[in-house]
Amino acid sequence: MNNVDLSVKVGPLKLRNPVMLASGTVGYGREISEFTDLNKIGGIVTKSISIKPRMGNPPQRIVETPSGMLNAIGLANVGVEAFINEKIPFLKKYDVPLICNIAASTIDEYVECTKILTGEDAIKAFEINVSCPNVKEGGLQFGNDVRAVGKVTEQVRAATEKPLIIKLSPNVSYIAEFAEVVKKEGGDAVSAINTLVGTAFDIYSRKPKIKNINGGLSGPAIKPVALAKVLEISRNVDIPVIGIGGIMSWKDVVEFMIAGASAIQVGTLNFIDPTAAGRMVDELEQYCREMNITKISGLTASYILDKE
Amino acid sequence: MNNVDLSVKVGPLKLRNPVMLASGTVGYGREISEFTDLNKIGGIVTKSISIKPRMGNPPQRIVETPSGMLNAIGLANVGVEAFINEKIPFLKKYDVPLICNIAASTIDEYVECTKILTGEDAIKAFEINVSCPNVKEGGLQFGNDVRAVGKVTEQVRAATEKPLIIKLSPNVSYIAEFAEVVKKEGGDAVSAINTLVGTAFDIYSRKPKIKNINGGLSGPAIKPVALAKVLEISRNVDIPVIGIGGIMSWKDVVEFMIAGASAIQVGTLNFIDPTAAGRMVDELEQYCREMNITKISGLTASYILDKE
Amino acid sequence: MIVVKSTVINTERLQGNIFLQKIRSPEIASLIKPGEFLNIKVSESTSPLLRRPFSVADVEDEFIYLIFNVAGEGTQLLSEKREGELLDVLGPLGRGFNLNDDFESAVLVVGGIGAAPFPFVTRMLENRKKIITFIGGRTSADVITYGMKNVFSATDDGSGGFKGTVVDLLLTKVNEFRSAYVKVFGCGPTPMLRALKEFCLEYDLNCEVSTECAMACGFGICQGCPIESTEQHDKYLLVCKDGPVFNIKDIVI
Amino acid sequence: MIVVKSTVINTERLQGNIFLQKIRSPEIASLIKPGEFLNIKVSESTSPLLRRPFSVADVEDEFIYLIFNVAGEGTQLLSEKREGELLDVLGPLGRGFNLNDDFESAVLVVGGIGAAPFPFVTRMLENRKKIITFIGGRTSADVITYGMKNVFSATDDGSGGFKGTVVDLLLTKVNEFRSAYVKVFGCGPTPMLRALKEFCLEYDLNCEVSTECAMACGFGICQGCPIESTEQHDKYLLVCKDGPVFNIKDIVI
Ligand SMILES: Cc1cc2nc3c(=O)[nH]c(=O)nc-3n(C[C@H](O)[C@H](O)[C@H](O)COP(=O)(O)OP(=O)(O)OC[C@H]3O[C@@H](n4cnc5c(N)ncnc54)[C@H](O)[C@@H]3O)c2cc1C
Ligand SMILES: Cc1cc2nc3c(=O)[nH]c(=O)nc-3n(C[C@H](O)[C@H](O)[C@H](O)COP(=O)(O)OP(=O)(O)OC[C@H]3O[C@@H](n4cnc5c(N)ncnc54)[C@H](O)[C@@H]3O)c2cc1C
Ligand SMILES: Cc1cc2nc3c(=O)[nH]c(=O)nc-3n(C[C@H](O)[C@H](O)[C@H](O)COP(=O)(O)O)c2cc1C
Ligand SMILES: Cc1cc2nc3c(=O)[nH]c(=O)nc-3n(C[C@H](O)[C@H](O)[C@H](O)COP(=O)(O)O)c2cc1C
Ligand code: FES
Ligand code: FES
Repeated sequence: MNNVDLSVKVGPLKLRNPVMLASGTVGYGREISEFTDLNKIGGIVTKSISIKPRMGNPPQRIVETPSGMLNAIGLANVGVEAFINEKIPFLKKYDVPLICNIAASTIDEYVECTKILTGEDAIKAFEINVSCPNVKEGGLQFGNDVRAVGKVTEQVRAATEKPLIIKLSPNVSYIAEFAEVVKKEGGDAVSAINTLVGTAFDIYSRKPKIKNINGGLSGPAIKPVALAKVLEISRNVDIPVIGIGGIMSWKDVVEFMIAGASAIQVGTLNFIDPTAAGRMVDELEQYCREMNITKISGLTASYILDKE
Repeated sequence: MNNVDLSVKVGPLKLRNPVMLASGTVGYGREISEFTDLNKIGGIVTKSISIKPRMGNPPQRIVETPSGMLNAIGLANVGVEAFINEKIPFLKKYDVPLICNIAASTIDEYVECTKILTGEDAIKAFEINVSCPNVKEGGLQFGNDVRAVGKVTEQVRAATEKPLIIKLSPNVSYIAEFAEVVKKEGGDAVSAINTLVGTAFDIYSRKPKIKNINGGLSGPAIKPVALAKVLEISRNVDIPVIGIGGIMSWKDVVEFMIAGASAIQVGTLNFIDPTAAGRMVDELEQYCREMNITKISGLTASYILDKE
Repeated sequence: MIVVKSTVINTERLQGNIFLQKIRSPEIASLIKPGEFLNIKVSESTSPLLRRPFSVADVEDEFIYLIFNVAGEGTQLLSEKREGELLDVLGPLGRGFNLNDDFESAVLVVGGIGAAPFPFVTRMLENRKKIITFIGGRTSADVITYGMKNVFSATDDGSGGFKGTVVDLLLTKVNEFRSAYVKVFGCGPTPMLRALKEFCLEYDLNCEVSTECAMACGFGICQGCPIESTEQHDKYLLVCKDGPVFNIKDIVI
Repeated sequence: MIVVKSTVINTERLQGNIFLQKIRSPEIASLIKPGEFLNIKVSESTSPLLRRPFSVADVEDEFIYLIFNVAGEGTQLLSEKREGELLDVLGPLGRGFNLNDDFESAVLVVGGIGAAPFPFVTRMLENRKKIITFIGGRTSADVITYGMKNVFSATDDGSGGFKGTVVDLLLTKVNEFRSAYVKVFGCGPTPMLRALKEFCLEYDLNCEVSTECAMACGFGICQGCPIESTEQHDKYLLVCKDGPVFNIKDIVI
């Protein structure tokens, strides 16, 4: 039987396989490590970190929707300092690329956070969350404003030499515009997508089911939208894309890669089956064998479009 | 037992109840009339009509997704002439407001189509589809360009005195901007939402599952997004909203009304249960009775938001 | 066309991944004709969301039989339905086979799960017409003969009957059945239908085939199921309403 | 914490909408303690998408019992699981009751489906401590006494036992059990927990309660289940990891 090369490159970032764990869906790795061998997966993206710790939104933070869920966690996180002192040491025990996701309310904060963290050897790349819909001050505005995203990219770029990934919001008219500006300002890759803005109401109390009113929609419900965004970027901009959104099985991984993704992240699925991401690596290998694919990276943007 | 007043107003358009059938999901009414008494529902919106007949996209046009479906019908329709001669006469037999949905590739075409149709007594209102994602020439561009939507509204407004509803695309950063321009240019109401852009690939052939590549995502998967869009408009613009997106039961109708809708449209559900919309009218009445609601219109935008 | 809750009477495995299911649905059973179909909601959940179309395999009093292949989530769920469970059934749908033409012998041409509509067809014809049935499958496990008469089979791998496609087999037998009073009825995968069309054109045989297409509604409101017409070039036919049975000359396969 | 397929042994209706389910899950059964919980995927479909959390109601050798109320789609599906069907179970999760404190008598305070964890608690305590159990419900049909000892009940409508809330009932009995060696264990709806907290503060009773919150993961990775702490004001506790059982003084109810 032939060997399958599962390794992929996301710009300058090399991963042993395309399966990463998405920010906000695996905390800082500790709990998920009881289910998934972190030495096996392609990379782990930690919960969005901010300069100061954030307690996040009051409950109710989550609600289930058809084939999806809404969340408004509000970027609850331990802050940069505790992240360095308490969270990184745990992840250092594993041979897994640590991608550090950063959230902030101002460009200066993004830069400051990056500067503090860039010296940490354990961090292999930064993913900048410009698109969290649940933070009032920054989140939404940033992610929907192509100039702001350009500025963040430019300035964070100046603050680190590590691979720089910008995580894009899907709540925009043309996501490729955003990928274009990231490329122009020196970003190495984009992640697509973060959650879609959504809400739900209780029909008896007439209150939003989520305290924050709006939440971010994730899960299989959004997969078709995420795939279309990845395809849009892939067809229009020459920048590596990390595909995210509703991935539930190895088949979805292949689908995202065909649509243009160089690697992918598993999000909501971690809540439902925390063993799934690890298993996917083997299942992908199996698929490649059956399809006589020797390098999985060849799947990226291998779509065949009859019609233009 | 007290009587419940189910009637609602969508600007100048009066409906006996808020339950309408959405464009493209009931053809021109004939087939659905075998399942749903058209004399009972609030209104029927006919399939998007264009000046000339359109044969639509080649197969495959639809694919199922988790709690949703993608379609790229490509606005297959009989054209204005056959609509007037063959389709309107059938609907005239019923006591149901006929809302005529129009699609076009240019502003002139929208205007021409409206002019031809505005003389038809049977037509009680126009719904302008500026947001069909499956038509290359017009659709997407129009729906995502706030100036284009303004222009269409202005010029169609000049062509008819009948109630004018603009059906908005959800594939934009701020839908309220679009509602605002519709209001400014004299539109009477907006419908929200049309389908989200999505796609799906076959992982063996690497081809898109839908021949057109992208399709429009509908069904319960999109309900949270649709609700957030309705709420966004309701909180920011003083214009009546028709809520659409993933409605599967009377509960969803109530949820949309609470979020800001004056009336709603049932779409994909018609494919799954063509008897559902009719039944909803009774179920809504039942809910109102239980909640001691004497006028259902009081539900509109009755959300209670603790947090601003 | 009605929507009714129908009770599952029995679900049994015919062979491999093929199931035979008996459901009680008096109203539909009294109306439905060979080649017509049902659109069935197999789960109350929103996922799978859409109904699944199935040909009527046979009818007996108040009961309807389905023959189906487990292809994915929906048919998997259907195969797990036990006695007494309810199915939400929409039907009868579409246009079936015309069995009242002026023909003397019927040639049934079947590929794989395309067998589904033919037990009903066979039963309706058997006392009136001569029937010859040709059934193809990849292996002998894929050849479904349930309810069929006078069967000749073909398998791609030669594990049963003729080695080759069912249309190859037809060719070897054409002289035995060819006549002006023959009508061919076919159902199977697209490549088979394509070959069958060529065959029927060549030998000038009247032929009706049952076609498939991804469907949402099943009764003409979604426009999801177009099929190209050989006559009209400015408009598609709909598989669910104009079909699923077409004269093979009328459609582009 | 493991994820395992567990076999349903039996599902029976206890009363009204309340079901008792026995499942076989040796690994989890050997680890789980009273007050801890499981997170169960009740369907293979993507809708309902998330697991559903349930307290362990009792353990017997390799078997785990659940007591649940049909509240919506997920619990409806769970109640339909028959012998031999598999459930995807994640557990044991959370922190349970501390039954090893220095107390002599246990006062169990239960509201409605809050009964679920108490058969296990009762069994673990019955040979070591005195137990008094107070159970409340809207009507007598809502009072779940399964597996409980020495029960006093209260109903809102007076249809069974004391007429009033379970905490009202507690108040009438407080002089009978009040002592330094009493520990209170509670589970029930928020208003009950709120009243119980007031009661315990007033009479200076040590009390642990099991709380509820909408959950996605159940083991600390989603941050979906915050609960306000009385001590720390800059950070929430998590119901799934720091709880679901808390000392009633430590949380804002
Ligand atoms: C008019 C009509 C009559 C039919 N009669 C029968 C019958 O009697 N017995 C039977 O077993 N099947 C029949 N089918 C096919 C049957 O409807 C599909 O196999 C079924 O819908 C698959 O559902 P699923 O959820 O199991 O699989 P899915 O997960 O939906 O699909 C599994 C695979 O099958 C493909 N597929 C699904 N639906 C179709 C379709 N309509 N056409 C082509 N490929 C499809 C998918 O692309 C996928 O690759 C009929 C289809 C039509 C349109
Ligand atoms: C740690 C923990 C232990 C639990 N133990 C048990 C138990 O032993 N027995 C039992 O019957 N139930 C228990 N529950 C509650 C149980 O998880 C919910 O009833 C169940 O998830 C509802 O699922 P559903 O799909 O049937 O209803 P859904 O359709 O999801 O919900 C039905 C209604 O219940 C509400 N609801 C759902 N989940 C919760 C929740 N977690 N908190 C408050 N309201 C909710 C919804 O808002 C809705 O109004 C427990 C919950 C937690 C967090
Ligand atoms: C509970 C929850 C919390 C999340 N927190 C973050 C976060 O802190 N930072 C971030 O960039 N994305 C966050 N996300 C978004 C996910 O990383 C991912 O982009 C999104 O959920 C879509 O993928 P999925 O459908 O696979 O979940 C969060 C998602 C969920 C469900
Ligand atoms: C098959 C299909 C065809 C549609 N055709 C049209 C159309 O012609 N014009 C239009 O304005 N909307 C069209 N729509 C959009 C619906 O009217 C509706 O806005 C959308 O489906 C969301 O509602 P739902 O989730 O209830 O289906 C179509 C939707 C579907 C599923
Ligand atoms: S399946 Fe809807 S029109 Fe044919
Ligand atoms: S439920 Fe996910 S952290 Fe508690």
